[in-house]
Amino acid sequence: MKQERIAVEFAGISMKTPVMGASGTFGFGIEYSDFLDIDTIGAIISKGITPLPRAGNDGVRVAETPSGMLNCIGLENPGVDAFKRDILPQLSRHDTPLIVNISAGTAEEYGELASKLNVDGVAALEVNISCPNVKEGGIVFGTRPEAAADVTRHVKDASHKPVIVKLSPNVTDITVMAKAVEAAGADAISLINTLTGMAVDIHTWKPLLGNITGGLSGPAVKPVALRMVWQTARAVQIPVLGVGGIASWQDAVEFMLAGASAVAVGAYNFVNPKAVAEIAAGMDQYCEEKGIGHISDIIGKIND
Amino acid sequence: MKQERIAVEFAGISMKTPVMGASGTFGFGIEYSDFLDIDTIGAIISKGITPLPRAGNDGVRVAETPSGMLNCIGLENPGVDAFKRDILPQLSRHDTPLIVNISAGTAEEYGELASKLNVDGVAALEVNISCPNVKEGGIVFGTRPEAAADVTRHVKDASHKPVIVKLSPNVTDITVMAKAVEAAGADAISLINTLTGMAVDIHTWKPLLGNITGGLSGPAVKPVALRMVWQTARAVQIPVLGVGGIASWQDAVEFMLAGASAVAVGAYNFVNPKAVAEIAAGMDQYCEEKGIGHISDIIGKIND
Amino acid sequence: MKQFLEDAKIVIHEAIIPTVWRMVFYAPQIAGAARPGQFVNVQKTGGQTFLRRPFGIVDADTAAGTVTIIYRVVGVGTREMAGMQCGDIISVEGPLGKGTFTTAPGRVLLAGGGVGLAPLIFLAKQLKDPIVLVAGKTASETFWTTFFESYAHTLYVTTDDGSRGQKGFAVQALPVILRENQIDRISVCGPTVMMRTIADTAASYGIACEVSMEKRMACGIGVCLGCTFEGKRSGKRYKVCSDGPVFPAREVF
Amino acid sequence: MKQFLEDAKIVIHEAIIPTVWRMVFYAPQIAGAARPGQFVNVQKTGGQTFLRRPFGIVDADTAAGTVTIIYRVVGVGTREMAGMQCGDIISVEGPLGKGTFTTAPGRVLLAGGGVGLAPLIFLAKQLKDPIVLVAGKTASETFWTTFFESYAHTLYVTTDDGSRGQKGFAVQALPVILRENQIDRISVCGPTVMMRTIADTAASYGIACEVSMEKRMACGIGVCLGCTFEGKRSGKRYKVCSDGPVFPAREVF
Ligand SMILES: Cc1cc2nc3c(=O)[nH]c(=O)nc-3n(C[C@H](O)[C@H](O)[C@H](O)COP(=O)(O)OP(=O)(O)OC[C@H]3O[C@@H](n4cnc5c(N)ncnc54)[C@H](O)[C@@H]3O)c2cc1C
Ligand SMILES: Cc1cc2nc3c(=O)[nH]c(=O)nc-3n(C[C@H](O)[C@H](O)[C@H](O)COP(=O)(O)OP(=O)(O)OC[C@H]3O[C@@H](n4cnc5c(N)ncnc54)[C@H](O)[C@@H]3O)c2cc1C
Ligand SMILES: Cc1cc2nc3c(=O)[nH]c(=O)nc-3n(C[C@H](O)[C@H](O)[C@H](O)COP(=O)(O)O)c2cc1C
Ligand SMILES: Cc1cc2nc3c(=O)[nH]c(=O)nc-3n(C[C@H](O)[C@H](O)[C@H](O)COP(=O)(O)O)c2cc1C
Ligand code: FES
Ligand code: FES
Repeated sequence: MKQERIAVEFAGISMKTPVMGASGTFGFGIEYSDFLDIDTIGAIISKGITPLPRAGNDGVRVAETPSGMLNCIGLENPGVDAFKRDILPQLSRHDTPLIVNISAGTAEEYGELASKLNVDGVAALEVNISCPNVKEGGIVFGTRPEAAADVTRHVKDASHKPVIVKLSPNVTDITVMAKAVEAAGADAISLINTLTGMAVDIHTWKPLLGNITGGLSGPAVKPVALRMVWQTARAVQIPVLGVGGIASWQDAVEFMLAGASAVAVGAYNFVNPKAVAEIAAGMDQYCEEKGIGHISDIIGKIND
Repeated sequence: MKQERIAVEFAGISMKTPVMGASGTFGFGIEYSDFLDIDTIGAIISKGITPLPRAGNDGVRVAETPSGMLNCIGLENPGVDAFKRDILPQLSRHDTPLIVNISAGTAEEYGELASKLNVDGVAALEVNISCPNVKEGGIVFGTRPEAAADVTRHVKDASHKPVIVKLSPNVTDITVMAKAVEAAGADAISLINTLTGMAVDIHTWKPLLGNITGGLSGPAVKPVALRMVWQTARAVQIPVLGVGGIASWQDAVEFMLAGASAVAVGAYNFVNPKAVAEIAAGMDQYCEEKGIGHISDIIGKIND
Repeated sequence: MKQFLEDAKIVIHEAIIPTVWRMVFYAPQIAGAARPGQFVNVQKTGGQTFLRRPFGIVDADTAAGTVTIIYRVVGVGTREMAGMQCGDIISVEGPLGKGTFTTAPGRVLLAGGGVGLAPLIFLAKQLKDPIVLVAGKTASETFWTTFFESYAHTLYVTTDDGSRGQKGFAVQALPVILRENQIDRISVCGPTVMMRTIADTAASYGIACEVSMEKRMACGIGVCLGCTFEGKRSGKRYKVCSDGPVFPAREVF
Repeated sequence: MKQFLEDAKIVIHEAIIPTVWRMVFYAPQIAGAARPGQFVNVQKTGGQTFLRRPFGIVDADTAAGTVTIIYRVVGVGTREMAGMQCGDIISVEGPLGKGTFTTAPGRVLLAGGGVGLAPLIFLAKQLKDPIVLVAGKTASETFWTTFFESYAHTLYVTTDDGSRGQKGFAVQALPVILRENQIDRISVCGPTVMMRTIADTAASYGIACEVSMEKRMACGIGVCLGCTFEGKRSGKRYKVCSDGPVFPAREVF
């Protein structure tokens, strides 16, 4: 593998490959160290971190769906202080950028959380304004352009790190949201988070998930994610991180052609824990075979 | 099969089963007559009919996706006059309700189209305000509550038939749309139409579909459809026709528990042309085994 | 023309060359109804595909109740099929297509390239002494001749690289074939460019020509409108799957 | 505790009773590392499931490089598995779980019901003369005893309907077992109600008890947080897949 051919800079962060582990599906990276060399991947995007510890939702939290899955974890996490104290030091041995995914209840709290993460070992922030599985905040920030812009501004003001804002696909027009957070100063956009879905147990007549609804992800949603990345990439100037249903290097190439500057793999990590590394290797091979000098040369090159 | 156990009335139309063939996937019903007895199914929902003939979109129109498919047919149809002249007479031999799916460019045209369909042989209208594959109208009507209400009013004023309004899932809040068309007089709501998606050919660097984007349907979208049916059924008083990814009687039962008063099968007809009949039979069997007196007894009975 | 859905047991499954397979399955209703030019829509149930896959009928043995297809492995569905074993069950819908090949008497030229030759085998069997033109990129892609040997009056072969038969494209063999034989009608199935060039030549000679079309399909039975096109002469909208797949060349090119 | 991903060839696959299957596959790295209580996450590639499916390790033969699981056919994934043949390849991730059964010396009671007995077989093999309690609904569900015969000091059986062994639930057999044996420790795996009642009884007798938990899982390696719960005593958040699946009973009930 000619690493330099697929090394990229995304939102100012240098990465060895354009393939990252998506938030909530990649732990803090170290969990995968038996399956791949985490020093050779693009970046680790952490599970969503909140100002205070959260226990998450009760009841069943994951369910399989055709070519995908639903989850309603509800942002279980130890809170930012425990994260900095217990987890961050473990990661400092690694030479791979850590992007911390953050969520909070108000724009002010987002800002305070961001300022607590102005520390070594944090390469960037991914601002989750789109978690469908928590009651407070999530929906409003993720679906109202003014609220999204407000959160973005608070984080930008508080943070010394590049700020990636993660958008929800559960909106009528993704470009409205994208332009709002761009105008508010976001350094990059990532999308998509999960589509809100549901499942019913026909034996018990109860919702299958403890939280009734959950977030749909996996290959099932790829066509929707790809369309939104394509729409967004042509609507904004800042780079786009493509997420949603990626399960092969071919999928990753589709996202980059559609306009993504880098990609992240989510639910498919559960199926193939080596996916993040194997997809990068496949992209490198694709460059080789197609005579592409650098993977960045294909970004947005869809001939539409 | 104890037909009476699963016979339903939907939007004032008597049906032998709660399972219909969805618009654009069931032709005019007769195409399936080698595979099932179309006199025994719930209803036939026709391909979208427009005021004038339409040739539809150029290029590739269908593509497979994980557990689903994309289409960008673009409402190819012979126009309402040819429909009445050439197709409707062929269907009159059958004893199954025909619901005519209609699309037009303006609210006024929707009204005119509806008035042309005040004829024998048409059991109801399904108003498609949500086709993602045509430029004019579609998007605006399907995503703006006032525009959707306006179309609904025009159709209601012009039509003597029950009016079912079909909603797009590509919106932030489906209940806003549902309430708007209910207030405007809709007799029922059907959902979901397709989610807008896309695919890229990584060899040619071109969009796979002639129209670049297309509508995603099939089992992949079922969790989203089910969630929207559940949200809508509790937001409005009028009955809901559940559509989206149904491929088994279990799926159909999930939709009814979530609040659908009847269901329609779309893309899965292409996989199993007997699906509409087999799913109804499975629901009947479910009633038998569960000791459910009538299928309607389960509508909205989800224990959430 | 009745259509059926059968769970068919695979009785023969062999690689002709590593990328092209021949599958024979027991589907007596489809076998009994099939006509040259028609196709089947198949699916390995429980596999990774969602839609069925269309393949031309290569043979239908009414007595044995079997149907034969020949397919090239190109993607996920055909790869999955190639992994199936004799005795496995494949779901088959067919015979599909009302636009079939003409089987009326006459001296007919069958011209095909690649897997386009598959449906012509069934047609050859039902005609008297057809002339057959097998076109391929290279010699190893002309194994098709073995399937025509017992039916063809004369067999012509062209290869792009000249490794077997006449060097060049199928259309370049036409002048010779038309000189050496009294051709009443041409039936073509192959890549679009081949069909178009042969159709043009046929037109210039005033010979009737029919072509078998291929388009991406979702339903295969005329309901999804995924496969339509506008007839060049009539302006009529056709569905490849149900009005075709065989059409008069002048409606297509 | 290293984890591996192996494409494992199935070497034995048999139905013990029509709904319960035993599968042995060649996965030498996993076999070499496996400890009682751990599980594997398997998938038939190219099938209809998206997520992997977790199954307790029933045996790991380091010399032969094989791992055994016993599974009940309950849904789409296990149905798909039951259709696999010897020689087929199954993708296996494991051994998973850092919370394993205690194998320290002592007189241990292993109590299990249904497929919960599967991981106890591996534990029985590594203990000296364990006492084993097999609980089932009815006699035909107590075939598990054959797997314990060569390891168990004494085998007790209960069935809900009394068709074999003592009539009643597992917990009802405890007083007798505890009277007849000097039990130091209890390891339980089975339905929640069984685990809870046994844990309660163990507590009342002051006997240490550990339980093997089951929760819906997506990742199996501690990253998705689909399987967490709050420890009853410690208030600590645990992941069943990576902190367990075996926990001290007092943290669970
Ligand atoms: C009427 C008809 C008859 C055919 N007869 C034969 C035959 O006898 N032998 C043979 O080898 N092939 C034949 N084909 C082409 C064959 O259907 C495709 O090669 C096959 O569907 C590819 O499936 P896949 O999953 O391997 O490829 P993928 O590329 O993974 O398929 C993805 C999707 O695209 C569609 N698709 C891909 N290639 C084609 C194509 N060339 N034409 C139409 N749809 C395509 C598939 O059906 C599927 O929906 C025929 C096609 C049509 C329309
Ligand atoms: C740590 C652990 C060890 C297990 N060991 C065994 C064993 O040794 N033998 C055995 O027969 N079973 C065992 N199970 C249960 C086994 O995983 C399920 O029966 C199996 O996943 C069902 O898959 P399915 O596709 O057939 O069912 P479906 O109902 O179609 O599966 C749908 C989804 O629900 C999940 N699911 C369904 N039932 C269960 C369940 N009981 N527990 C957890 N997830 C479930 C599936 O994994 C899948 O994600 C174990 C479960 C866990 C968590
Ligand atoms: C179990 C699970 C947990 C997730 N947790 C988070 C989270 O904490 N923060 C976040 O921004 N996204 C979260 N996501 C969303 C993913 O990062 C990703 O955007 C989404 O799953 C789509 O990608 P995929 O289809 O590849 O999974 C989670 C997804 C899953 C499946
Ligand atoms: C090929 C195709 C054509 C369709 N055409 C129409 C149409 O003309 N009018 C309409 O309202 N919906 C149309 N639909 C949408 C379906 O009726 C249905 O709402 C959608 O496909 C979701 O259901 P499914 O997942 O079961 O396919 C079409 C869907 C497909 C796949
Ligand atoms: S493939 Fe559906 S109409 Fe031809
Ligand atoms: S299953 Fe993912 S954390 Fe346990």
